[in-house]
Amino acid sequence: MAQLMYRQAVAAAIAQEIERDPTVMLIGEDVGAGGGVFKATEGLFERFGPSRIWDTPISEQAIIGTAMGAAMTGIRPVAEIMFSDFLATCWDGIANEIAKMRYMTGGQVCMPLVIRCANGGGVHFGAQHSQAVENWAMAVPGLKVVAPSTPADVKGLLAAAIRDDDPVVFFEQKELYAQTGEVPEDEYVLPLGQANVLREGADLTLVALAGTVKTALETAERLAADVGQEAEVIDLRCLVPLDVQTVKISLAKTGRLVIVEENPRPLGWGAELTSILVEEAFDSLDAPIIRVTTEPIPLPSSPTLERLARPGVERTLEAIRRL
Amino acid sequence: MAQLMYRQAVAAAIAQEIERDPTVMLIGEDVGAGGGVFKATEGLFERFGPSRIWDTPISEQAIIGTAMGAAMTGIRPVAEIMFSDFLATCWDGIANEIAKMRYMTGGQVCMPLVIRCANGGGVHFGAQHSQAVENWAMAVPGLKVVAPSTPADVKGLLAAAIRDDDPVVFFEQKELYAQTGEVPEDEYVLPLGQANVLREGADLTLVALAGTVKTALETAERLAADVGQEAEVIDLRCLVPLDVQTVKISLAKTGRLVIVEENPRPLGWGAELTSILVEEAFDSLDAPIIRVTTEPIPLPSSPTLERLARPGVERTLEAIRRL
Amino acid sequence: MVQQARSATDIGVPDPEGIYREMLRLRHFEEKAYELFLDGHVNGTMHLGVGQEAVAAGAAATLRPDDCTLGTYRGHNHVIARGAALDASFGELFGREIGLCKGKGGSMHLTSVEHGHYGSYAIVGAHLPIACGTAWSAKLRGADSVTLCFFGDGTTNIGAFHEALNLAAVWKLPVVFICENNLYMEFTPIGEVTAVPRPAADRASAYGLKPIVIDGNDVEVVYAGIAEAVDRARRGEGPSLIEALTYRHKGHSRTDPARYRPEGELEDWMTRDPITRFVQRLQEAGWNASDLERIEREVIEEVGAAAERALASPPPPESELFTDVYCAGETSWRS
Amino acid sequence: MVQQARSATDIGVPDPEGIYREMLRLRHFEEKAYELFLDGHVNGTMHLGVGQEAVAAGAAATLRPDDCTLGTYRGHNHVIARGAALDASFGELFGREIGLCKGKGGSMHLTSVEHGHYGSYAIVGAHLPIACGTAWSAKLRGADSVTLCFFGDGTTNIGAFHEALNLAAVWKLPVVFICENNLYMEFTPIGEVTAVPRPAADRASAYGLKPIVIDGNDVEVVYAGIAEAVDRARRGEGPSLIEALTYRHKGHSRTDPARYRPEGELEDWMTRDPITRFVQRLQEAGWNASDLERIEREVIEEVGAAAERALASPPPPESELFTDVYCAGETSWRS
Ligand SMILES: Cc1ncc(C[n+]2csc(CCOP(=O)(O)OP(=O)(O)O)c2C)c(N)n1
Ligand SMILES: Cc1ncc(C[n+]2csc(CCOP(=O)(O)OP(=O)(O)O)c2C)c(N)n1
Ligand SMILES: [Mg+2]
Ligand SMILES: [Mg+2]
Repeated sequence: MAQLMYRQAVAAAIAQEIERDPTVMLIGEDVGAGGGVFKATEGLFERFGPSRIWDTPISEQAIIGTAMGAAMTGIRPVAEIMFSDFLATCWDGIANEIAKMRYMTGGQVCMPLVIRCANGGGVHFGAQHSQAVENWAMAVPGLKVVAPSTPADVKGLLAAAIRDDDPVVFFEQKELYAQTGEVPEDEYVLPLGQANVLREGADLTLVALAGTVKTALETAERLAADVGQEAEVIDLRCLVPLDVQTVKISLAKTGRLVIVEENPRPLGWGAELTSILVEEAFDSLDAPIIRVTTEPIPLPSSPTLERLARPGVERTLEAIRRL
Repeated sequence: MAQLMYRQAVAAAIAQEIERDPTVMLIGEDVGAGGGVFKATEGLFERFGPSRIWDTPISEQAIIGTAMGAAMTGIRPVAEIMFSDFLATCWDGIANEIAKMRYMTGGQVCMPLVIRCANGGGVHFGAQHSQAVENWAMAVPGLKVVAPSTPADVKGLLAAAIRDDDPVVFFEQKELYAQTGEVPEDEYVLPLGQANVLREGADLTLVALAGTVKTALETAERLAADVGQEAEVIDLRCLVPLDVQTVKISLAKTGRLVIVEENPRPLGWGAELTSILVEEAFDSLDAPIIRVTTEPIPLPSSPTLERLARPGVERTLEAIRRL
Repeated sequence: MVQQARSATDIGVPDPEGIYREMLRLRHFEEKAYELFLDGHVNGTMHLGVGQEAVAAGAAATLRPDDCTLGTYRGHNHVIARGAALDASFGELFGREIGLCKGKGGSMHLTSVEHGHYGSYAIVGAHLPIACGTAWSAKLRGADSVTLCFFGDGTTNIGAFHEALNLAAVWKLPVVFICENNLYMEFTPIGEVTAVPRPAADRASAYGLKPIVIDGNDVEVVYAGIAEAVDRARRGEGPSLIEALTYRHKGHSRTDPARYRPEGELEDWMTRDPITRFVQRLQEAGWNASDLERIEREVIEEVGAAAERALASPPPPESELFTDVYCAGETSWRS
Repeated sequence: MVQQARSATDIGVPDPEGIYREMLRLRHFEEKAYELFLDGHVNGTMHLGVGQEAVAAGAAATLRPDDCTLGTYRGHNHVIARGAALDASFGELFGREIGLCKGKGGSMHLTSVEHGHYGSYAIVGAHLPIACGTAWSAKLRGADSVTLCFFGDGTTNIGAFHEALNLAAVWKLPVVFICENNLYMEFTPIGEVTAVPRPAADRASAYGLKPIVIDGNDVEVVYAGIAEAVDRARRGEGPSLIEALTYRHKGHSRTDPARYRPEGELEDWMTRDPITRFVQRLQEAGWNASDLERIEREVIEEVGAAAERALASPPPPESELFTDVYCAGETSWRS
């Protein structure tokens, strides 16, 4: 085990896969000599050189299209779109081309590529650099969607995403880049689509993803300390494939469920999870499923306002009181 | 009253507003001399000429940006993006600029513009020309979202959208363009955000939008004929503002609710509606809320498969049986 | 500069009969497709390439099997010229099991990876960056295969065009961008919405490329022009942008009557029909009319039989609905 | 062609003292902002325009109050040059109530519609089409106001650039696109990712426009070059694209140490600092040093006092969270 920062785990996963598979390539703006604006690819250019690490112009459509053309013809590109907000600048390539090509051609192509991006708020970057848009990707059939909450998960899930034969949008939590954690030094790959039960509890279930996992865990501790209730905390890790089963099992036990998600309302991922549970586990529900989300507004840059807008421990506790 | 086709109602609304307000402009590809690929703007160029009707190059980003710049400075543009699928080619302008500018500037600008597009399947155009993506727009705070189901609603709601000071994405149902209906000949404007109860019933509630309204109504008739159950049918008409109140009142009466939506799973608009109702009307629920959606796949072009993929009367009846 | 065809006796393509037959196959495929569209057999929409056959046939003749091509919704010509079976091509238009894409793609998405044709794309401009990717891939894999990317004049005004051309030039990618300038984007004359007279060639210098305009209705000129660019690309000398002047005889799509055309324009271009011209060239070079007619009869028969086979194919089985979304073989969005 | 400044005696700007003072205000605003960033008062990120003052100040001097400007995240210079208050500008960086955008925008989105500045945009290229819109609007309203749109060299490779330039040219819009070529897109030298040596000027002909390159560190040259383009636009003669050569003294953002610069490059450009050069010009023209120094002291005081006022302003009230999403004044997504 090594102590790595979340961002170093990104580089570690890419390095592991580049070494293992000669077809893995990294492509993006300033991912090479610059090491990435978040330093998430630092050291890779020095180690693997320009034949594996490709700096591009500011041309998100070209980055995504190039990754797609390469993926169809034997390469496994890892494309960086610097901020997840910028997925909008190449959304056609992602949602209409990459996600659909396999189906439209009756399975003539595979699309083994990863689109990495920095997602979420908390760093006061304002409305165009702080969005949590994992719901945008989840809404497009044909994409897989991953959003890890720890350095170890970053390494294991990014490696899995690179090896996966389907296109994966990989959301790195901006706010967590500097967070450290234990990461296996040896080859490390996790399966996609397996939620992680991070804390057991019988009184209620908290479902979280990426940046809200910490919020859910803190809330659970507060809850235990304040009112002696034990919350089960589930880190979904992936939105597609969505591990409904793990959530259902927990709900069957607790009967009460709160979702903590960073997507703004309306239509964050918690809405689909709620809908599935209502359809398929209605009898398990002892109380309404409550969602704690970012407010339905563009994210303000002022820290005072940004804090209010995002889901936090206080708002989660308040939601639990409403159960 | 006049008998108009859905597409003629589009032109009628634009004509009404162009005549009323000298700042209303239509802009898009082939909207002018060509009359629009769906003939939805036919006759406008002949009537109002090139000073009000602006043909553009194939430059969706330029269309949307131009509309935005004009909207901030005293114009009310109606921008056509031919197929809603193509919103992806200018999603940055829509989701990151238009939707956020008012907020980011602390209210220094208004954004009175409409983005019209042809939405939905049923015409065998394949995966890139058949999507129902009203959920994409609903997921972006700052946008309003309208999707009419009848020629009269087209006229009234499009007029309202043009007069509204906020940006509105207006989804025209491709499949309905040739459908006729009574449309008021005089000035006609409907309020945004008011659902329409199209059929009363005490046994269950069917919620629909745009193309699925017909499906819901047919299902209700079948249900009445087959098993004597009376379904209340609600046409939401708008997703933002979302008329939750009308749905809640119906649910309080019927206790059972099925949503018929054309968005593919996951994360169609019905997910948010479900989540709101679960949070706020849990005690009204005598049964799970079931969603009938397009299957979670890109839309196939073969009519045989396309029919199976989209929500229809049979699948809706089957969902009702599961209540 | 519109180049002229070469001298009258030697035909400037390697296999004149093959090229002739290919252009006829494209032409008769489209005519038959139109006929069957009117009869209700084609689902959705359809965009014909009648009149533009010289570009697809001439271009395909410059390629090796391992080269890649990408085209548009007006893409029947291109996939067939690469070798896709006619019955499977028809079948895709009709939404049948026999279809190139099992009926899931439709007229706008004909694809035959088996023949190096990596797709027909229906969102204008989208495939230009993708062509950069197939070209980049060849470079990465150390293969000397080349990518050809076909698109229309209207496509030169969309952002993806710009990003793709710049990246291709910066990375010296083995890709040839071929703009089929048929004068119209849908119903609008291209000149009305473009800042320069030659929508592609007048942009070449923005990417450090040479402006190249060729007569797209002269298959020998097409062959020569594209072969040169393909050779350059194969030698590692980077991308080219070629503007081929041509014309579509039919409307934009479906049954568009094309009323926006000035009077006499179609008639004028009919005199420059690429097939008629090539027939003249062949006859001048000594081919005899009865042979040429026999070939055409053979092609008509081939096309007709292919259409019959496609019409006889059943619709895709219902079980196909959920396959091909993810590699695992079903809609595995839930685990 | 890099043009040279005009003769030594008459200063080529209408109000030399005003221009001098403006450039100093921009410079000292940025220096102060940097100092306060290091002290933790600036939230999020920040991109400084130190070294590029001549472009913003020279350009603003060519405009009328009813003209529109649009800039980028590196946009402090531009909004201040249009007349935005220094305290409100600082306040926005600090996320305070006094901020130009009530603290909701932040450093990257400084906007002052009151002064004709229609926003700072943080997604590269996004505002070029928007500038077409403000220009189109003027045309539609029969106003003869002009739009100026500022952006960087790296922005010339994104699709929105292409679409905006073409539309502006086709519709002959009264807009002047000003590329501030400061040699870098973030950490990458622009030449490494661009197919032509001059990222903007070498693309002008793709839109039927004249290539224009000016010395962006000579405020007189900037003024003259932009004034000519603004006049053209105002006369209805359409858009221009101007490439102004300049340099940012600081890193790309925040505390970027800019290690990617070759040795000596910064020092070289410091000798061409736009303010130092203008001071020399003024002195050659007879201005005396003590006056110039007095003006600078006044400006430093003005900037310092403005920063103090901003720091004294409270954060926005919590009630601001939900305002300004929709015109109705709350988050009216539900009715
Ligand atoms: C991004 C996008 N915008 C608009 C359309 C609608 N559309 C389909 S074909 C076409 C015209 C394309 O013209 P051109 O590139 O000249 O090709 P041609 O049809 O003449 O072969 C348009 C506007 C589209 N498919 N994609
Ligand atoms: C679409 C998009 N891609 C990437 C970025 C990240 N980014 C911010 S500034 C920048 C460099 C811009 O370079 P240039 O246009 O030369 O402007 P400069 O910063 O030099 O003023 C990049 C890549 C962005 N903001 N938007
Ligand atoms: Mg064309
Ligand atoms: Mg720069």
